This record gives sequence, structure tokens and C-alpha cells, in this order.
Amino acid sequence: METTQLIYAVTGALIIGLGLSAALRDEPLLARIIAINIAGVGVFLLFVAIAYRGFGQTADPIPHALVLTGIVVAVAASGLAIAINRRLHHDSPSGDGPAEDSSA
Amino acid sequence: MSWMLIDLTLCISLLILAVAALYARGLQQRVVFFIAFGLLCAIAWARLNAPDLALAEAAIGAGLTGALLLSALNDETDPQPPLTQPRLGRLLTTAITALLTLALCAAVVTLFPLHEGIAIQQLQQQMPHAGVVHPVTAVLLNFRAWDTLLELAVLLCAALTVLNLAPARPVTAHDSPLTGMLTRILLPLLTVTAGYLLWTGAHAPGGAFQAGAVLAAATVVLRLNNNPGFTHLRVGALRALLALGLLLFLGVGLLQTVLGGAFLQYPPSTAGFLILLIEAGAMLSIACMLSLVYLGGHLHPHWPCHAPSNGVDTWKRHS
Amino acid sequence: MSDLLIALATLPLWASLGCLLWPRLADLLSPLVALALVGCSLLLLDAIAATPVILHHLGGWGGDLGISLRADALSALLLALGTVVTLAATLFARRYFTDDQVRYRFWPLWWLLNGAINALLLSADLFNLYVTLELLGLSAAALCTLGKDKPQALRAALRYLLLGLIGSLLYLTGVALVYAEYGTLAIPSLAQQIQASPASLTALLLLSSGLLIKCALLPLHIWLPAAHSSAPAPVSAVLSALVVKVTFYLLLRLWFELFTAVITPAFATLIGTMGATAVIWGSWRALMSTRLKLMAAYSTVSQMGYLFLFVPILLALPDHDSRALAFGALVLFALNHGIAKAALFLAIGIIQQRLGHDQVDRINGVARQLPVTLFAVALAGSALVGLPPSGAFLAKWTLISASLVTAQWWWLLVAVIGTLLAAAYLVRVLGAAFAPAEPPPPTGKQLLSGELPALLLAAMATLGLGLGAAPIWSLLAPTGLGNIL
Amino acid sequence: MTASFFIWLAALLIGLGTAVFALGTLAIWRLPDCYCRLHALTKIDNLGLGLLALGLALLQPDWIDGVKIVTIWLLLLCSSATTGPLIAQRAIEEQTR
Repeated sequence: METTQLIYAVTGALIIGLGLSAALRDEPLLARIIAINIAGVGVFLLFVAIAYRGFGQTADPIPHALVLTGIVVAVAASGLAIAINRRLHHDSPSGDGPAEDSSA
Repeated sequence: MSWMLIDLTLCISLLILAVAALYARGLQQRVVFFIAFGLLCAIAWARLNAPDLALAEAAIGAGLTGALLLSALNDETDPQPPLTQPRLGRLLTTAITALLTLALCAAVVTLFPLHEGIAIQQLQQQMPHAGVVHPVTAVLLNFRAWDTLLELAVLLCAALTVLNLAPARPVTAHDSPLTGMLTRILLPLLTVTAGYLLWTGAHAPGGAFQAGAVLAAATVVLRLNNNPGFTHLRVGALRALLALGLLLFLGVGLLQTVLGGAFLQYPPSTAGFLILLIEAGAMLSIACMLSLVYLGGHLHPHWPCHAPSNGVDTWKRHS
Repeated sequence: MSDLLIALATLPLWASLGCLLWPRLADLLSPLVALALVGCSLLLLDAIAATPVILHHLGGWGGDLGISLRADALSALLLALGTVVTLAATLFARRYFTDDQVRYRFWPLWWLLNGAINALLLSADLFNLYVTLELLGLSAAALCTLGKDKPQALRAALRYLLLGLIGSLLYLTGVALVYAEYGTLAIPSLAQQIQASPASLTALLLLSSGLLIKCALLPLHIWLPAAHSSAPAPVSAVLSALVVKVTFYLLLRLWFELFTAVITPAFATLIGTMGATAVIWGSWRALMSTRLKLMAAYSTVSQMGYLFLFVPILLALPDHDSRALAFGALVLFALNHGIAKAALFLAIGIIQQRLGHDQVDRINGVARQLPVTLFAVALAGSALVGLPPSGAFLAKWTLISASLVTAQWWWLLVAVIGTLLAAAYLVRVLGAAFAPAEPPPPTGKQLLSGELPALLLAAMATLGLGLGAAPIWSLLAPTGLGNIL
Repeated sequence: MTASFFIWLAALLIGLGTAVFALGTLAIWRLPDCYCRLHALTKIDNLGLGLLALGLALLQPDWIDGVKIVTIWLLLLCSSATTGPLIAQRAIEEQTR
């Protein structure tokens, strides 16, 4: 049981790292949203691995409920980001330079 | 031993798919890999005895987010700005992330074996008073109902902004007989499944969020077949539908407070019924919000109100 | 008494739904709700003076299973700040959005943001805090998109949203580690359990870095100036005055209540150094910026830096009394900045509407058109710099003396340079505004009643907090902050 | 006797299904264009999954679970019958454009 937990938890940690490093790169928005979502799934995997209680055993339901909340929040955030991006592209289809004074 | 083999295969495939979804050349490939990643993740969670999450991830995480990303691909067709980050900055962020990941992995290794926490012990004691038998639903709608209430507020915020901002997604209608047939089969099935998931949440995996996602999928299918869907809803009705879930939740939460109890406390005798009531309202709102998030806003030219606008910000002026 | 907690947490949500369902009533409903919330927070302060900690177990579960709402002196003071600023900004917003449709869109999101702030300040559960953080980030970004200059505002909102999401992800990872190690999420129970261990240390790093992004501590501040300067004026006021501040509040809770066993002087010095850089760099950029709103936004970066200066000093102070004194100064500084910065943003909003722009070099003589507003700017500015009657003066004085007591004289240097720079950017603006040049023709609408909220807030920052400092100290003294005080 | 016969039959079906999956995946990888790949894909969907579903249905102790599994297969048949032509249609459109 511990080995299983460990395997999945470490996988989750690695996925978090992969997703975060990709999310911090300067990339098209869609790629960054994918990266954030993948990092999020990594965190959820960590939670689920922690909740696991062995084969045939009922898992700890508290992390499951937390992850369920997290999944819904993640889709709301992705939808919001895509909606803003969509409006941005419609308003200024060509002007794609970085915002004025955005980097200090 | 054989399970460990399966675990390792799953985990390695997950890692490979994650890398593919993050570093594949085209955006389209990345989205497809992301969906595959999500589905594989659902399998991993089913393996880890988390069927609720497997359902939710397949329907919401991979399904809805995937569909959202696929339809957003069109927005990203113009050339992307070149990399503006300085090289040093990139190096620094990569180094910091790598260090953080390393620390995280090390910390995770030291975690095991876990001991039974206080929260889970209390949960096992209190389960008989929860009003529902399924522990995940009990946590979501009773023990930690405040989280779920705020989560509905998060969804509401996203849905409102989508309505405020974005034009309706240009829907490529498929009026072929094939899709028509599929819709005729799927729609009733989806609706029944949503109802079933809602009902079964009290004692088995399922619940308002999964049911809402399935119902949202039904709306999307309807819309893909050139059916008007939300556009025929009156603005007032749309507003009411959006508010319904949160309103019911807050209202039921106050019930016992008036009698001197705590906020979000349910009378023990009717807890099961009240939870089902909240879940039903939440399901409708969730379905509405999720399908709005997917379909995009401004299905209504007069959102949020029928007043004659003096029009600085109305979408119509741009188009 | 716990009814007060329920009211503060849920009233904004009710208001949001009300504004959504009956848009035409929103203009009437919102000020009433804001007023009611101010009343609740004042009653709460009164109650806190009698009983230092008020707990309310949601759902009647309590313990480690359910979620609890909790208020102590620190959160009650910040709640009071939040409700007062919200009231002023609400009154201002009624006049600010002249387009009905925009205003109808604004109100529900506005109350969701307010609900997130109150819920965050009241929550005593690590995961519940994550949900409130997400609600905070999403509603703040949503409100930013209502800015006038569309592409600019949208781009800023997007950047804000994405960095906020990364911050919450880091935070959530930390929460996972804490739950795995200690088996509970309730803060009061965790405060007694957390020991130094590899997992705790990593959790501290993850939680802190996630919140520091949201708190905009240099070098993680890149999202703040664009977002705060392109949002509508009432939103900018709340973003600068409250949203960054409540994340700082959360950091205080983490460092001084939960992870006291884990935190080291070296970590505190690192935080302090980042704060010092923020003080100087932010003030410098504020001095150099060409737009008023941008100046105010960079000023927020630098003022947040001051708050982090307190961290190493607090940790180094030897005895309970001096710590309590320094902690009171920290809270006073946060309150002062919140009120003064909100006043400044509201006043700038009026100038911008009147002139149609907020370029610093084109505001010559605007004082003759808007004397009340410019008076508000001067008052708020003097509170930000820290001139004698204001709360910031007392706070900086305590900071400087404490830094000498703990033999960390270099923080004194930072505070002095930051103050001089702040005075410089303020004098620059006021000098231009009061210059005798012929004013440019007005383009915006007249907003007489719109000028009052800014003025009242500014007066409160300069006079009210300076004179009311003693009660704040005495209110904070009995509980202080968890384990360290 | 009958029990072990069912188990052997199920094993055979599952083995065959897995083989179809493996071959189909290889085909998607190796085949040159969209239409050929689509051909391989639908084979996996229909034949591979069908064999797997039948095999698994035989293994269920409760007959109702077996029915559920077969229903999943039937639903998938419907969806793949719809998506296959749609993808092909899109591919034709893109070629002629």
C-alpha cells in the first residue's frame, strides 16, 4: 500500500514540477492554461495518493472532496482565461505586443 | 507485484503524456495530448479507489476543459509574440522550479507511512449523523459545505464574466442526419444519467457536480446541432438559473441559524432531503454555468438587463 | 456574537445574488449592504474587546472535521478596514460607472470580491482559504476586465489571473503536504501540532511562495502595476487597499501562528531583504512613472515592502511587550496604507474622469477645478509618506526604534530612503496640480458628490488612525498573534 | 466445468481484444494518411473494445454488470459511427480547400 502511495505521490510531484516550469515560460496563452491545468492535476494526484488506503479499503474521503472542489475551480478559471483571451483577440486581432509597462 | 507493474506503467505513461502535452510542437497536438492525459488520470484515480474523482475528471477535467481548449484553438491562429523573457530570467525560473520540485519530491518521500489523521477519525464517528451514506457527498455537502458554497460562487463569477465579455462561440452546426441521430439517442440518455448521478450521490459515487457536467454536455450537444438552447431563454430566467444554486444553498444554510443553530447546520431528521434539494438546485446552476463557460457569452444581446443601453461597452458595437 | 461572523461572511453573497437578480435595484441595495457590513464589523470590534477570540463552527461540526469561522483582533481590524473601504468605494462606484449596462455587470462581481475578502479574513481552515483565494483572484480579474481601455485592461487581467492561478497552485500543494503530515486542515489545531520536519519546511516554502506571488513582493510583483492601473477606479482602490493586504494577512498567520517552529531567522532576513528592495524599487518606479494610476500602483509595491520589513524585526525582538508594540505598528501601517491608498485611487479616478487622462505632466492647474479632490490627494499622500499626525508616522517610528533595538540598523536606512522617495513623488504630483498654469478644458462629467468618499477616507487616514492608534494597540495586545506574541 | 470454460473463453476474448488494440495502435502510428488511420481507429473502437467488453462481461459474477459493460460498448459503437464520418468529412474539406 505504501509503495503504491509513494509511486503515485512522486508522479504527482513530478507532474507539478513539469507543469509549473512550463507555466512560467513565455508561451501562447493556451499552452500556459494547459500547463496550469496539468500542474493542477499533479496536485490532485498527490491528494488522491495521500487518500489511498490500500486495495479494497475505502479511501479517505476528505481529500477526494477537496479534489472535486479543485477540479471545478480549475475549469472555471480556464474558462475565464479563455473568455478574456477571446475578447482580446477580437478587439485587437493584430496588436499582440506586451502590455505597456507590464514588466518592470 | 502485478499491480505494481500496472502502477508503474500508468505513472510512466502519465509522465510521458504530460511532457507531450507541454512540449509538443503544435498547440493542437498539445490539446489532444492534454485530453489523453486527463483520461489516463481518470483511470489512475479509479485505480486508487476514487471513483467520484474519476467520473469528475473524465467529465469536467478532460472532457469539458478539453472541449473548451479545442474550441479556443481558433483564437490562437495569429502569429505569437516572440519570447520576451530575458535569458537570465528564464534560467532563474527554471532553476527555482527545479529546486522546488526536488524539495517536493524529497518531502513526499518522507511523508510515508501516513498515520490516521484526526479529521478522518472524527469523520468516521460523525458519518451516521451526516444524512447521506456516501462519505464524499457527506464531506462536500455537510461537513465542508462552506467550501462547496464558495465554489459555487467561483463558478458564478466565471460564468458572469464570460457573459460580460466574450462573444458567442461561432458554432459550426452539423445538420447531417448522422449527428441528428446521435443527438436523438444521446440527449435522453444524458438527461437520465444526470438525474441518476444526482440521486445516487447520496449513497454511491456521483453528485451535483458530475450530474451538472453531464447536463452541460447535453446542452452543448444540443447547441452543436444548431439548436438555439440558451438563446431562447429570457434574460431574467437565465439570471435566475445562474443564481438558483447559490440561493438555495444560502437559504437552507440559514434555516437552522434562525432557530439558534450554526450556519449550514441541517436538522438531523431532514438532512438527507435538504442535501438533495441543495444538490438539485446546484446541479441546474452548475449545468448552466459550465455550458456558458463552454459556449461563451453574449448569447443575449441584452445581457444583463433589457434596458436601452447608452452603449459604451456593448458587444454589438464592435461587430 | 457568532451571528456577526455569519453576517459578515454571507451578506456580500446575498448582495451579489440580489444585484444579479434585480439589476435595477442594485444601486440602491449596494450602499445599504455596505453600510450594514460596516455596522457589523464595528460591532465585531466591540465584541472582540470583550472576548479576544470568537469562533463559529459551520454546520455545527467544528473540531477538525468541519470548517470554522474565527475572528480575533487582527482579523476584526482588517475586516473593519475592508468594510470601510468597501463602503467608500461602493458610494463612489455608483457615480463612477455612467453606463447602466456596465454598472449592472459590475455589482454582482463587486460583491463576490467583497465576499471573498471577508470569507478569507474569517476562515480558520487551510483548504477553505484556498477556495477563498481562488474566488478572490477570479473576481478581481473579472473586475479588471471592466476597465475602460479595453485591450490594456484585458491583457493586465489575463496576466493577473494566470499568475494568481500559479500562486494558488503552489498554495494548494503546500496544503496537500500539511494534510498528509498532520491529518487535519483546521488552523487552531494545526497551530499546536506543526513541528520542524522536511515536509513542514517544504510546505512552508510552497505556501509562502504561492502567497508572495499574490502579495506582489518584488520580484514577483510584475502583474501588479498593470492590473491595478488599468482597472476601474473603485476596483483599483479595493485591489490595492484590500486584496494584496489580505494575502499578507494570511502570510502573517502562516509565519507567526502556524509555522513558528519551522521559520528561521535566515528565512525572515530573506523576506526582509525582498521587502527592502521592494520599498526602494517601488518608490523609484513611482517617481519615474508618467501616469497617476501607475504611480499609485508602484507606491503599493513599495508600501507592501514596508510590511515585510517588520518580519525579521518581529522575529528578533526579545520580549513579549516589545513584540506586541512592533506588531501593533505593523497592523497600524497596514490599516493606514489601506485607507490612504483607497482614497488616493478614488481621487485619481475623479481626476481621470474630469480630464479624460491621468498623465502626470498634463495635470497642471487641476487643483483649481477639483480643489476638494486635490485636498484629498494631499491628505492621503501625507498619510502614505508618514507625516506626523498619521498612523504611518507612529508605525515607522516604532519600526525604526525596533530596528535599532535589535541591532538591525540597515532597515532604518531603507525606511528613510523610502520615505524620502515617497515624499518626492508626492511633491511632484501636488506641485504640478497646484501650479498656476491655465487648466486644460474639462472633458469629463462633473462629480461633486463623488468627491466626498475620497476626502473622508483621506481624512480618516491622516487624523483618525493617528489619534485612534492607542485603542488599536490595546485591542491587539491580549491575543497578539498566536504563538509568537 | 462450465465455470472454467467461461473463464477460458473470457481470457481468449480479452487476449484477442488486446491484440486488436495493439495492432490498431501500431497501425495508427505507421499508416500514412488520415483515412487509413481512421480505418484502424474504428477497428479498435468496434472490434477491440467489443471483444474486451464481451470477455469482461463473461467474468462478472452478477449478470446485470455484464449487461452494463455491453451497453458501454453499444454506446461507443453509436458515437464512433458518428465521429468517424465527421472526421473523414473534415479531412476531405481540408484537402479540397
